[in-house]
Amino acid sequence: APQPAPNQGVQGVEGTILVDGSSTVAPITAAVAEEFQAEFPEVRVPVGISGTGGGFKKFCIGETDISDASRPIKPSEVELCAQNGIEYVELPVAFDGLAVMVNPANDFVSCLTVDELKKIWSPEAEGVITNWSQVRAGFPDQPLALYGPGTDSGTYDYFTEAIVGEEGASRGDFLPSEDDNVLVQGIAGDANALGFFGLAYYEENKDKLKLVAIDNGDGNCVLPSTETVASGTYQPLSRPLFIYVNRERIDQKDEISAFVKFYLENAGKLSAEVGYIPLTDEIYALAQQRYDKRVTGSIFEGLGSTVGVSLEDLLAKEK
Amino acid sequence: MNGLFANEDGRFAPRLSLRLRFGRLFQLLSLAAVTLGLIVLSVLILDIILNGYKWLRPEFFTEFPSRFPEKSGLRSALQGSLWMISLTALMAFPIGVGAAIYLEEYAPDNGLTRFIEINIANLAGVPSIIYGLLGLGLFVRGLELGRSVLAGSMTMALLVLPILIVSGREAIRAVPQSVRQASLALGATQWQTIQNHVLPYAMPGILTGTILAISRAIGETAPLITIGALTYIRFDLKGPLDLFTVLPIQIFNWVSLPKAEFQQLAAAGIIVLLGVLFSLNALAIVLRNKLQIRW
Amino acid sequence: MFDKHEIALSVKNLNVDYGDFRALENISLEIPARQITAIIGPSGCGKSTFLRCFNRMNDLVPTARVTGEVLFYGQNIYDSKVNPVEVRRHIGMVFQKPNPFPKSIYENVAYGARINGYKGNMDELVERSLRAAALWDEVKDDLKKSALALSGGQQQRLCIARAIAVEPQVILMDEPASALDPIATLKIEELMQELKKDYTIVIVTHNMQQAARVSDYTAMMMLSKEGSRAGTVIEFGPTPQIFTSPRDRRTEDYITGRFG
Amino acid sequence: MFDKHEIALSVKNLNVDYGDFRALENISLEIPARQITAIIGPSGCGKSTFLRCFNRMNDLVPTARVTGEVLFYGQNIYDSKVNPVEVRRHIGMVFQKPNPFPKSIYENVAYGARINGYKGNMDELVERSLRAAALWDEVKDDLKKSALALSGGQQQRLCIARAIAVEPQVILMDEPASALDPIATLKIEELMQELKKDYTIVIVTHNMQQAARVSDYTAMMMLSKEGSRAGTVIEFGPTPQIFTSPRDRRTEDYITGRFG
Amino acid sequence: MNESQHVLSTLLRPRADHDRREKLIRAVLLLFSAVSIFTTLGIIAVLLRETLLFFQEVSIVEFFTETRWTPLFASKKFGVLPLVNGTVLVAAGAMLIALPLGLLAAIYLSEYASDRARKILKPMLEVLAGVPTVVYGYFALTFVTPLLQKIWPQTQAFNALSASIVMGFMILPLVASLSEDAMSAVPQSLRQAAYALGATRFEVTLRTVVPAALSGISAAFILAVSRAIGETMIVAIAAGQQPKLTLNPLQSIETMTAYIVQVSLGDTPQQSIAYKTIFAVGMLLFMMTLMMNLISNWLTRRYREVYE
Ligand SMILES: Nc1ncnc2c1ncn2[C@@H]1O[C@H](COP(=O)(O)OP(=O)(O)OP(=O)(O)O)[C@@H](O)[C@H]1O
Ligand SMILES: Nc1ncnc2c1ncn2[C@@H]1O[C@H](COP(=O)(O)OP(=O)(O)OP(=O)(O)O)[C@@H](O)[C@H]1O
Ligand SMILES: [Mg+2]
Ligand SMILES: [Mg+2]
Repeated sequence: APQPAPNQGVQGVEGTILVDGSSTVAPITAAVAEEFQAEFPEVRVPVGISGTGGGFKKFCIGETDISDASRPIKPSEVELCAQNGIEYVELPVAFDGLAVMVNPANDFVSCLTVDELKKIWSPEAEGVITNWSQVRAGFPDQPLALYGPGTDSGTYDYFTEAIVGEEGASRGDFLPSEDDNVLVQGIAGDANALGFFGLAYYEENKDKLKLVAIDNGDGNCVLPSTETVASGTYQPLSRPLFIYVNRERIDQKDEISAFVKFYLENAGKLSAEVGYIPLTDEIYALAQQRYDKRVTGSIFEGLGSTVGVSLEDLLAKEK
Repeated sequence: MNGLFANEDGRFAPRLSLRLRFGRLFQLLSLAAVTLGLIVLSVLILDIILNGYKWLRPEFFTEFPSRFPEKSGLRSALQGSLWMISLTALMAFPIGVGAAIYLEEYAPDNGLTRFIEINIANLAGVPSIIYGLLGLGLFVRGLELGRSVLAGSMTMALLVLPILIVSGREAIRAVPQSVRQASLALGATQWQTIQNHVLPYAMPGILTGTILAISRAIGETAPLITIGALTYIRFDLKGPLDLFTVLPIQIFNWVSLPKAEFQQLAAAGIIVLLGVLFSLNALAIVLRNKLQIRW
Repeated sequence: MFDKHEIALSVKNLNVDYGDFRALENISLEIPARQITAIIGPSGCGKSTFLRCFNRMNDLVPTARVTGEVLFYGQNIYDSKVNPVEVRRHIGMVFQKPNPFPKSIYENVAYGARINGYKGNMDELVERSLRAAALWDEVKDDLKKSALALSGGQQQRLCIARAIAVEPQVILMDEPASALDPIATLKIEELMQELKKDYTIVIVTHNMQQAARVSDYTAMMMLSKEGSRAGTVIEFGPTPQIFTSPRDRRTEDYITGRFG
Repeated sequence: MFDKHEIALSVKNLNVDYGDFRALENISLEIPARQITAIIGPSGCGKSTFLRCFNRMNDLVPTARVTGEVLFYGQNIYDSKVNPVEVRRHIGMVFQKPNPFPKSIYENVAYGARINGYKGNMDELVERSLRAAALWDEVKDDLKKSALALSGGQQQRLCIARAIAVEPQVILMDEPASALDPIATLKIEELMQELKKDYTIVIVTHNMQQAARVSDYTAMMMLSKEGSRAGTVIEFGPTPQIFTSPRDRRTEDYITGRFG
Repeated sequence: MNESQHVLSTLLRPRADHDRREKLIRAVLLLFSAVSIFTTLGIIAVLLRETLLFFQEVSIVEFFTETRWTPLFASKKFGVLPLVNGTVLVAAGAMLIALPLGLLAAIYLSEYASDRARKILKPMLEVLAGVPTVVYGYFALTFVTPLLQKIWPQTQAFNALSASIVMGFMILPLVASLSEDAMSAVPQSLRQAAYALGATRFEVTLRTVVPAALSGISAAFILAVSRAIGETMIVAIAAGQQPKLTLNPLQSIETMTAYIVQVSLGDTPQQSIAYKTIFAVGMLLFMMTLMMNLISNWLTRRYREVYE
């Protein structure tokens, strides 16, 4: 498609909006920025990927306007922001489904229960659960090789919390990588593999991987998909993604308020385009309200976790 | 053959054929080393080219990055890389060569000199990401340059300085002392001697260091991400204080996206990066070949 | 010409070109074994180039091309079957500019013997060679000192010691005494007389007295013709004859022009 | 001693040490202006070291330490106020080993003039200097050729041309003719006679004839005493006197031992 | 006499402009060398504060004696040895490839190849040094590792060996290029001297040229080792991120640099103890390369051959 000519689009709004933070969220923000800049050619929206932690560090000392985050802000970061007098509006923008996968050569696993996953991943399993036959009676006598995102990632934190029950608690003898494409390679090349990472990477590598359904203890095996994640039936392995907007600058800078407005209007469509799962319309509406009212602070404060909570409930409570 | 030199008196055992065979073996071995390096290079490059050549269309150079692979280009990254390399070379070359000259030609053999020497060698081994942390604290925040291409180039200049200095020193040291004497005896000052003789004769070696340094700078990702170079930029880079991204960051970014087309786009990006590298180095290489002197 | 002497080296139709430039033209002569042959002639006429032909050192000059034959006891050393390493092992050389290795004095002398698998006592060999080159007394206390810290003349004598240490059959010397004082020169000249019992010696010198003093045969080199810059041997014969009754006018001019 | 000559350089209690090793001991002598002074003596006795003291080239040898005074028209060149660059500009040097710059012949000669801001016609200067060094005819067609492709003797003459081109007041020559053939040597000697009208010349040579032939004054150097390795000047005077009636036994031995 | 006056006046009137220029140049050059000191000071400043804060919470004894490194897990252990182990393992492997191959390549280029071949081959090799390290990482993962798995089936998908091999090839041109320069600078007259003694080309190379160029070659080696220790992206992608105390190169390990990049680009809050670990690790890495450099500096000073 041809680029819009510079004289098209909305005039008068100009400036630079600095966005940094999670590399998981960056594709969504970039997609939004792309469309936004087509409409507002005088506004520049560069997007960085310093990680959620690095993003908050910059955000909380006022270096950036918007921070991408794959997890809610943590107490130490809340404190840093407070020290520097930075207030922020927290807005969920999409879901990220975590897919559990095995090598396509694996013909005996199609569904795993949360308990089985816990048995495999808990710290006590280290050096103990090393064979598929130990996971479930009837699985063949075949070594078990585990793959997962790096221990520094929000994905890993979320997974351990959701499955093992404590953030960061897992066995250490799995093969981690920061890069999901690397994990794809690993699992695709290892017949004994079991691993997890973002659903989008599965979607793009369906021929190399085999998706495992998850039984959340109720006997129903659910495969992750746009529908099951959005509707909340794929539990507990879907997590929300956020942006944090500097409260003060929303009012100071027209371009920022225009951008956030645009973001919330288009996040659903654009996040789907880049492989994530849109929130429900209700949640977007609630987020919009939250933004309109400039509600600052985190809805997760005191909760410390996003596992098993309904965004809709949380946001609704705030009204 | 042995008949030719008949009066071998037995006090020597030259075993020439053995030595020659050994030598030939060694020659083959060293040829194999070069070949192996080149094979690895060809496999690597072939792999990349096969992956990415389809995407090397004009739009690839004129478009900004996009979420649609077909609409994606590396315009901003290419601009950023060219800016950064030029600024880096502009800063690192004089400082690096200057330091090398000082250490070889002027520095007294004392504690301070030795300290500087060890220091430089040591800096060569500091992981690049730590330079990123330094650049963030010193240039981005300290000098308030922000996340500009200037701050990035300064960080990169510090990163490649050790390579330049170490190779520069070796090149300068290899200039025979007699040349310096000849020049000084004509009443040249020390600087004139350096400028007119030492530097020109050491230039091939210095240029090798420059090639290696530029190669290093052009492919580095981690420190720039740390100082806050941005991955996604849809506007042109206008000056040294502007925000920027560079080719390896763009490549790194594409590589980590789920869509397979982006992997190919990354390969195309690498081809471009190698192209840039090649053309920059070609200049240095032509110069080097011109300047090489065999004593 | 030398019925009484065996012929060690015999040069036939030798030409040397440096790229486009012809440095030596059409040289033929025979060098007698166990004699001292001097090559004299003005600077730049190709003496060093000629000398380098005898042990294929010109192979190392990328632009140099040698045509013609050099027979060593009948065997053409430029034959493709002949290995230059073997040639150089037996035809040693001392260069015009002293070129010691940047190693200790001891290592300089021992180097050649080592690579050629010398079986005797190395310390003895080093001492013997240094004595022969009239350097022993000056360096005996400090054999570990770097050869580069020696004076110019000392370096030259070290290079001679180094060449002797491998006991070659022919020794080529390019102005071996040019950096030496008379005492050392005399010692080297005595050494040559000593060596000539077993070895064939070819020296380049521009010192007429020296040539007259030490050599048995003399080759006079000149640019082959006015205007050309290619050198050639214009006269060759027993030294007394060359110095007392040269046949070529130019030789006479050159020698008499200098003497006295 | 030389009432008729002004004194250009005067050496007082000069000592030179290389690290722990004393190379020169307690030298005092006076070098007359516009005369040729020869330094002779056996190899390794410190001639080159002594010569290097006159233009502070020893500054460049890290281990070398010079004590004592060298007065140049009354001014101590080792005075801290004196810039060695200025000293070398006025006191030129030709080294024992030819050391041309790896540049063209032309550039080699023009270099010194250029850095010293020569204002005349450079081509002329180059030609004049090369002629003076008896090299012009051999290289005039090829001034752009690299100086490294010259023969040993050509290189040495090039270095002389280069030194002359900056028109110093004193020219130090370390065995300038050691790599030269007689013709070139004669030309160089004639050149010295020519230069001596305006310049003071100090040459190191181990060629007695040359010293006798060209020099006005001669300094005889020797190791100062048996067993020591430090050199000193044992006798100094007008050349005829040194060569015909030396006062020191060792001088006589050295000279007569070589002559004839 | 006017000549002596003239000489005196010029001698004592050191060309002031020259003199001032020389001093200025010297000062500027000294300043340039001092940039390295400022850099080091800067790095230490960046590292030291957080490192001290880190050691207030974690004992230095634990840091150096504990054998597990799990600062990002719920049960935190701060034993740096596994990371050191990983770094040394990968760097040593890379050096086993880069140093001998690099030196051999340099020897080929300098002593065997024709002038023309050298002028073509050397830059081609140097291109290897310019390929972004991310690319090498993927090359190791998708090309070398499967190859290794064919030979040793127990090879893990991420392993030290493939990272070592690829890193070795990345560093090879650095060694080759700088060593080749050093060898080209050895005067031709030394080679001639050796040839004239009946040395074969092999002996000339190994016994004359290489020793004479040793200073430059060792400088290249040190740069190479430093580069291997400091390299990040290859190991982060191909060697895995599993800190492990092992000498088995077929296993996944984590290097100090990979750890630093993992955390500094990750999601951990920058105020946490987990984040501070990267400064402690960085400081240790800094100290390690410093030690290595002190030793090699001492060695080269001892064995350097000066030629002229
Ligand atoms: N750089 C140096 N370091 C240590 N010793 C040196 C150095 N240069 C010369 N020497 C020593 O000083 C002494 C005098 O050396 P010098 O070069 O002055 O002798 P020379 O009289 O010029 O000899 P020649 O006639 O052989 O050139 C010698 O014993 C030599 O080994
Ligand atoms: N490597 C080279 N390339 C080109 N020309 C050369 C080379 N070496 C020598 N020449 C030329 O060949 C001619 C003969 O040189 P050569 O060194 O043999 O002279 P020579 O007789 O030894 O002189 P000298 O007595 O001055 O040492 C000279 O004109 C010289 O310039
Ligand atoms: Mg010669
Ligand atoms: Mg001398």
